Amino acid sequence: MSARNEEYDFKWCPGCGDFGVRRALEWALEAYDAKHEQKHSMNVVVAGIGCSGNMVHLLEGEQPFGLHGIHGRTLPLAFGVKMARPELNTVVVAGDGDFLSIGGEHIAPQAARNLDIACVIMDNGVYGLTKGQSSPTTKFGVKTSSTPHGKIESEVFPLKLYMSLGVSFIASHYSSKPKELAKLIGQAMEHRGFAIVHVQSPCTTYNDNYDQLKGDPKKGIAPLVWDIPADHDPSSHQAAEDILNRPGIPIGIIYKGDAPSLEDRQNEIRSKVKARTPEQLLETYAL
Amino acid sequence: MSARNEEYDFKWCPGCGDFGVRRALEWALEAYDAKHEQKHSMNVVVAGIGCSGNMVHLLEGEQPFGLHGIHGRTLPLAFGVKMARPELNTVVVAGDGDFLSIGGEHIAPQAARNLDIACVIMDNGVYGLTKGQSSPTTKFGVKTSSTPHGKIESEVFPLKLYMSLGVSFIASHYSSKPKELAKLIGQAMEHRGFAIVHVQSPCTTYNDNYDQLKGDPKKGIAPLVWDIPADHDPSSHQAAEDILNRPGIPIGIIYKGDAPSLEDRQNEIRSKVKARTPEQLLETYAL
Amino acid sequence: MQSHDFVIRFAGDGGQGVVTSADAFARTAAQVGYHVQTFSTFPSQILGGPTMSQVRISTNPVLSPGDQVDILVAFNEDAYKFHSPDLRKGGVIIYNAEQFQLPTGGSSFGIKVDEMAKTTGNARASNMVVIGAVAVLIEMPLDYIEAYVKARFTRGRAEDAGIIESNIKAIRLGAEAGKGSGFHVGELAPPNPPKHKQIMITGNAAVALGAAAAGLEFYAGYPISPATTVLVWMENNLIGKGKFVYQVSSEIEAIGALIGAGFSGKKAMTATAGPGLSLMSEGLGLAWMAEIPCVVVDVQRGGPATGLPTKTEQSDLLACMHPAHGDVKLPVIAPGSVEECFYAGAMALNWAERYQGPVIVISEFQIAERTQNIPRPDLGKLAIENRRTYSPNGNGQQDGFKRYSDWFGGEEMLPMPVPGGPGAYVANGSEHDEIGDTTHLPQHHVRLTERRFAKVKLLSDGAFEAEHTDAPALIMPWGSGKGSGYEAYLQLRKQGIDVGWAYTMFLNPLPEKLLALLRSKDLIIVPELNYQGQWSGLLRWQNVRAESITQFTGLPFKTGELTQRLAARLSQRREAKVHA
Amino acid sequence: MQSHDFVIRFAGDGGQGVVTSADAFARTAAQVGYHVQTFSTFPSQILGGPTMSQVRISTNPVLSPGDQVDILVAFNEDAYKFHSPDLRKGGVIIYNAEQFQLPTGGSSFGIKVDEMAKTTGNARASNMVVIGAVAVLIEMPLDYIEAYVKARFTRGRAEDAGIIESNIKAIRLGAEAGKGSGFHVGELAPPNPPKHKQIMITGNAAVALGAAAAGLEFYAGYPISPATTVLVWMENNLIGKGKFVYQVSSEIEAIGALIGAGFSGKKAMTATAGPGLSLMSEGLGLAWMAEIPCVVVDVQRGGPATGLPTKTEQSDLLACMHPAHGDVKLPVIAPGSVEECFYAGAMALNWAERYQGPVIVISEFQIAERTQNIPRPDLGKLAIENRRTYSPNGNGQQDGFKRYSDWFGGEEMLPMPVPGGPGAYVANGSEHDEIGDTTHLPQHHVRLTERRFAKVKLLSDGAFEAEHTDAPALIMPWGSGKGSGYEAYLQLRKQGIDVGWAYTMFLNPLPEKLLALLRSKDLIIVPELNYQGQWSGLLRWQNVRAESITQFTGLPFKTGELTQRLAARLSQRREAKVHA
Ligand SMILES: Cc1ncc(C[n+]2csc(CCOP(=O)(O)OP(=O)(O)O)c2C)c(N)n1
Ligand SMILES: Cc1ncc(C[n+]2csc(CCOP(=O)(O)OP(=O)(O)O)c2C)c(N)n1
Ligand code: SF4
Ligand code: SF4
Ligand SMILES: [Mg+2]
Ligand SMILES: [Mg+2]
Repeated sequence: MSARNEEYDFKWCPGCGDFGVRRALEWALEAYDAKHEQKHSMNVVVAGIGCSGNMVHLLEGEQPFGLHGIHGRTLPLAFGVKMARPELNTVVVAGDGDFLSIGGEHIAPQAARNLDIACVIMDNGVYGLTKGQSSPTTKFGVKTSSTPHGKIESEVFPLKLYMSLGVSFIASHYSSKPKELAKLIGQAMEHRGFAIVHVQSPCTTYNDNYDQLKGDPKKGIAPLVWDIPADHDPSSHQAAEDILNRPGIPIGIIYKGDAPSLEDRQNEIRSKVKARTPEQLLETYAL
Repeated sequence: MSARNEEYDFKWCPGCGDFGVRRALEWALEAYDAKHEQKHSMNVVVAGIGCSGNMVHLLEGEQPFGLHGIHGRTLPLAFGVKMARPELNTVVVAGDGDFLSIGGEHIAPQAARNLDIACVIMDNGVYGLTKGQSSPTTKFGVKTSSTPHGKIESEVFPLKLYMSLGVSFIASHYSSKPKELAKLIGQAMEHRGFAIVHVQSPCTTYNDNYDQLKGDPKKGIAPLVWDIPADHDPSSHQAAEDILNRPGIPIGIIYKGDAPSLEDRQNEIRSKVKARTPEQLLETYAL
Repeated sequence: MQSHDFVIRFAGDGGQGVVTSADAFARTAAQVGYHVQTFSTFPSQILGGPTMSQVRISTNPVLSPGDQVDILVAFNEDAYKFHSPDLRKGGVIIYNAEQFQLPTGGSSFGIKVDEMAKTTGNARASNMVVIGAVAVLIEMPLDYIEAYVKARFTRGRAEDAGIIESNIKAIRLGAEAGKGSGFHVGELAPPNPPKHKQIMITGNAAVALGAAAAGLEFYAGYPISPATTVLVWMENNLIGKGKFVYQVSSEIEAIGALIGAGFSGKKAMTATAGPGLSLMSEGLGLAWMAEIPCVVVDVQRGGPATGLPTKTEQSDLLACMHPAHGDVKLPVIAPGSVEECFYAGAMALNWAERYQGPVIVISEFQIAERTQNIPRPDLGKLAIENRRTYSPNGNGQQDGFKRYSDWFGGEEMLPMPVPGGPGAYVANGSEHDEIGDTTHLPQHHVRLTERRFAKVKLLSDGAFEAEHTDAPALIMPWGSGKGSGYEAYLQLRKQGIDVGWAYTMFLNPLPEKLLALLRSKDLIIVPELNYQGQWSGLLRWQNVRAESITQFTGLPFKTGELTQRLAARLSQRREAKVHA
Repeated sequence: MQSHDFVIRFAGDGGQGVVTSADAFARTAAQVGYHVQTFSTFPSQILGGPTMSQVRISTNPVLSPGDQVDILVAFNEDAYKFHSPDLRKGGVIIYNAEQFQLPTGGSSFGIKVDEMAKTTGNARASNMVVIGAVAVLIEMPLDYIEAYVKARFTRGRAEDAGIIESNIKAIRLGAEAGKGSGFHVGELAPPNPPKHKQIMITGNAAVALGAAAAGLEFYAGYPISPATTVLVWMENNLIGKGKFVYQVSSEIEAIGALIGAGFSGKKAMTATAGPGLSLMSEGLGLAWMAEIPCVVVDVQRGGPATGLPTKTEQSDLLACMHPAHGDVKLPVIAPGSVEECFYAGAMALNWAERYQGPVIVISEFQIAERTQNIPRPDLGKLAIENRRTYSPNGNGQQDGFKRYSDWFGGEEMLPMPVPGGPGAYVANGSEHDEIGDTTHLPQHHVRLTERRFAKVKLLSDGAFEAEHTDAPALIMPWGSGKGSGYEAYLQLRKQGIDVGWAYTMFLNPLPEKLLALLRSKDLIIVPELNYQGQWSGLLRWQNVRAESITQFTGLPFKTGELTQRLAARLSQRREAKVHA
């Protein structure tokens, strides 16, 4: 049941990681508003289709504008929003299936343009909303309803993928520490360029890996996540690569470049080329 | 005018790099037939839409089977061909726009599966067939009909992209040495897994960069292409990365991994799981 | 007096055993020879949320989910509130007394379901408590349920006996509670078991099985409700030598893969829903243009775009028949029942091979998820059509055969060359000449456009139903409208209204004789679950005087309501005639 | 006797100056007040290949490319062979004598075009040699051409004078050769220059300009023939503050970007052709469902799939109107001339804002690439409609406004909230409630389905043409059929045949009065360039007794042929009446 709308008929399962991500996103948006002295309606949340995408309806408190479209197309939509109205704080929320499988084609172009948006990806290693099929981040060999004999496709390593595509801000976190996560999401929003915060957000129903992520000393499970050391230099490509080559899941900002954003590049052209009015354009066809 | 069909109404422009690639592909197919003692009709050429894709109609001599579909979808088609009939030698021919822009989404999945096909990509840094718009490999800042003020999107480095996506055989060449190229294409066909031979194939009409590629001492132009040293170990990831970090365009095999192909993985499951006949399946629903 | 037909609805929160109770009850009834059909609605969330599953049980074949509820089992208060309006007069509500209380004196009684189950030593037997109570209300012998329990839990394990015993205890406890309530809903007539063998299956499983039986070899799909279960079925069953199944990265990849496989000689299929169908638009145009056999099953859900993923609607018909730009009109088979799903799956593969092109099966949420007992198909008698593959003299060389040469009719298509065999050509999505090379010459475009449409006529010998065709007006539903439509038709006849019946699952091409019949009538009324009246519109396009009765609530037709609307429409017509 | 109408066809290999000659001749004529229209066909290859470009020049407005050729300029032998059958009796062929020779005595003469050009010192003046020769054959004053040359090459550079001089020399040399040939094709009547100002423009540029004039702010496109020129136009001209243009990675990205921009308050457009339209299927459904203003221009080429990229056809109509699964029916504007392209571009943006949803402009290869002189649009008088943006009291806070509340008619839409302003909501592709949250409740789906269709009626006040509407049958072409259709209509009237005329570029929704008129008639004949007769089918769907006359060669209608086919159809009808 959504805070804004009692009738809303989707609920996350108890314990779903997306609850924590929601809290973090709410905090990050609030902080952004405060810092930039902007109205909350200056935020646009573009959501994918999946349990994760339902985020846009479940945010509590004052509502931002939302765009909840079709499966896999958050980035084209966000591209349209941002380049139409660069002043809007544009945030994508999507799942691993939405963002990396059917929507996978859209990452490279936005990275190449350095579109100034922040993406919060909720990775649960599974298709939650369609009830448990394998996703690109499902591990090799894992059995799911659509891989009853084990997955035979190598898994995607999203952070490495973002890095190789030239995404200009790459961060990684997990859903259990919403305060820290909120800070990271805030930094992604501040970053002038294409920013992705990739969040491990466990699916308690189809792929409950809380124990693996956080570790459980009682069960003898070592945690997968580890904090990126404070002395890491995120502006260094090489340092970022090194982080990504270590096992487990690094927590924090992995990379932060400073290429001009698409809007900057666009403005440079605008400053050089003289625009013509429709009347002037019409005149060029005069007989 | 095609050798098989005088009425065929597409011709490459004089000097187009695709002529050389055609010759190389013809030789490679012939050699493959001979080596595997197979009929020429065991080859299927899946072509993209572009000047490059017209290759499938312009091959001389005995004809392989061809599939000339829609823009950007060579890989889904080839996936269908290969997994339907693993015994077919399946070759993709496509341009930089077809393969990397509209079709870009399909590379990662095939890499993750290690689909056993060979792709010959004709990169001319431009959309030839639609008359000269920018493509993903068009360099930053270059003016084309669709970037009259200069391209403002970073260019894609295809070889690095393939590497990061886990393509298991990556080679690079250019169109002016069809004999060498034929050998590379042959090796790609022999490779059991996803193989890409990325060919610089200049568009003499919209992006004539023969001089830059080969160099022209008279004009003081240093060649872009350089031969990969004979002692390069293509099975080494690191060695491959090193090659790709050097400037210019390396010629030869950059990487060759040995992961099992999708068919191998599939066969492993087949050997473990008992198949049921339709009658047996029907029986599971018996009342 | 005995009753021949009951509707039992189980409703509550997902996870309270709603669906398992309905399923157990349906199987119990089916096993002793009743006819059953289930209908369920789910929320779009994953765990919990308001869920209902109803079982219609009858001594005769069941055609529709049933309008009114005889017994409502309410697992929580919300369910009670939401569903009690559907209870018929004289119906009874059984509620979970651990969750809420209703005042006595009404037509309801409470059972502490879970508590009772626990006393059997098997907390999971609560659905048997419920079923026991339901059974006594309609005088269904408890033996039936016990037989089901025995069959269900005899799995050759040590614990079988214990589980069976506790379940039987639960049945009896429930029955006692039912008896104790003093309520009585009716007396279920004894079953009238059909002579033929039966299977119990959902629509989606039936489509999948039909396709498998017709020789399906290649499946590529992407998950989407309500088609995902077809993918899962295939992943589990389409295995073995020469077969391939895969979850691909998108529907665009799926249709591409089908075309590659169909081109290579394999029988290939995918199943999707509206959003996936839309993404396949360009690929379907290619399959049509290049003449590649393949089958796409569209399991319709509601609405445009992401729409209503867990609701039922028949609004994809236009998109299925005309999925892409250019002159394209695909063969479409629309099963109207679970049984027809099986034959639609098989026939679609046959059609694809026969006319050498893409075929659409348009199914629907309510049929896909419905469980029903149907006559067991006789695979030995199933007509399977295989591709006419080109193989002239076995020398395997190029021999001048022309894949796309003139063909303007005749009894079958010219054979199709297949890679590895002779007759190499290019399957081409650009307009082409005889060997598949691109051409822009008018004569080829004219010739091949005509060929593409002419060969669809090879499929116009489909079966159809027609009754009382001398009536001036016919009722002609399609797809899921068949069941409630036929029930309504029978009721109208009973009321003495002069109306006829026409039905086919072969929407394009329409069986030739049926089309002639339709054109000869003053009025064809099409009940359909969409806003635009898509099928009646397409019939008017074909010069049939058709009109729709539409509903677009995301729910199935109710027979009673439909009967009224049909009667009103028909009497309007009579009046108009009188005044004319 | 003077003639008022000539068709000059230039044909040869691409790169021989075919198109530049035609263009120069057309501009020459237009500048002195003739009406002109060009029509070209290209091969799909990049350089070279058989190309033709023809100019129709007339003292009256030109409606169609022209059936028969008065003068054929054949740059090579293939062109001569291919095109000479189209030469009318009494027509003359000028051929390039450097390329081939024809026997004397026929109706042809050769000129060594390039050699002559070289003698002027300007090898690039060869097209002027050709034009000079053409001019004398129809007694067109050489002044006209010289005036064109002066205007064209006066660019404020030092070399201007020399270039002008050599070109004039070339004209005279050509004229002498023409005179020397002894041939005479006719005497061109003096022009009848229109009083209004004119522009000379192609259909694609006109659409682009119309959209820009109506306030276009956002364009995202992917190259595809024959729509690429719109993208290129935008890249060059849609610049400045608040404007954005971009070549995106695919048509799927394009439609997504449009939706994002439209949602954010901008007027957004793309142009594509069939394959791109098919890829936009799912996105168009989303725009319809979420009610986002945006415009897609589909410049039709031939065939399904990749089809015939450089040929003309009208076979995307169904795909434009019903692009996606679910109940979707998009507003469609089909310009029938270059002039209408301008207004279609503008009106589409108006419509999108007025009804708050996606609008399709369906154009066509032959109109898109046609150059024509048309009345200069008066931008001051162009009606521009802007979005009703929600802004209640300026406090900018959430205030309970509901974007998707009930709306069942009325004179205008409820206002639309825009990011940054009040009334925050979720634009949702799933079915939704008033504030855009997902819901599966029947009442919302019913209410919003009705809303989505009801608001399209806000657009049904479009202009239309109707003549002789008391005739029992009307001719009603659409799109490119307008020109030749109207010429045919006039010829039929001249022949005394009782037939009327109806036309609109507003295909959905049809202007209300027009629809009533169409329904009142016995027969509406629709000439259209597709196989299925898509428009007549959609009219029959709407209870109009319509039939098509189809052609699917990839070429435009010829007026003469069309007249004959219409006459035959109409006389059939008369006979049928007599025998009835
Ligand atoms: C075109 C299309 N294909 C398929 C679907 C069905 N679908 C809805 S959500 C989803 C996957 C969701 O997985 P993910 O993005 O990982 O999100 P999660 O639910 O796990 O948060 C799919 C396949 C759809 N809505 N549209
Ligand atoms: C869906 C779709 N969009 C656009 C096109 C138009 N189109 C044809 S070829 C092409 C680009 C070709 O570029 P590339 O792949 O680099 O091939 P090249 O011609 O340079 O060899 C485009 C955009 C199309 N046919 N289909
Ligand atoms: S299915 Fe998984 S991802 Fe979806 S709501 Fe439940 S726990 Fe969360
Ligand atoms: S346009 Fe370029 S790529 Fe195309 S045929 Fe000509 S030279 Fe080759
Ligand atoms: Mg997921
Ligand atoms: Mg290219």
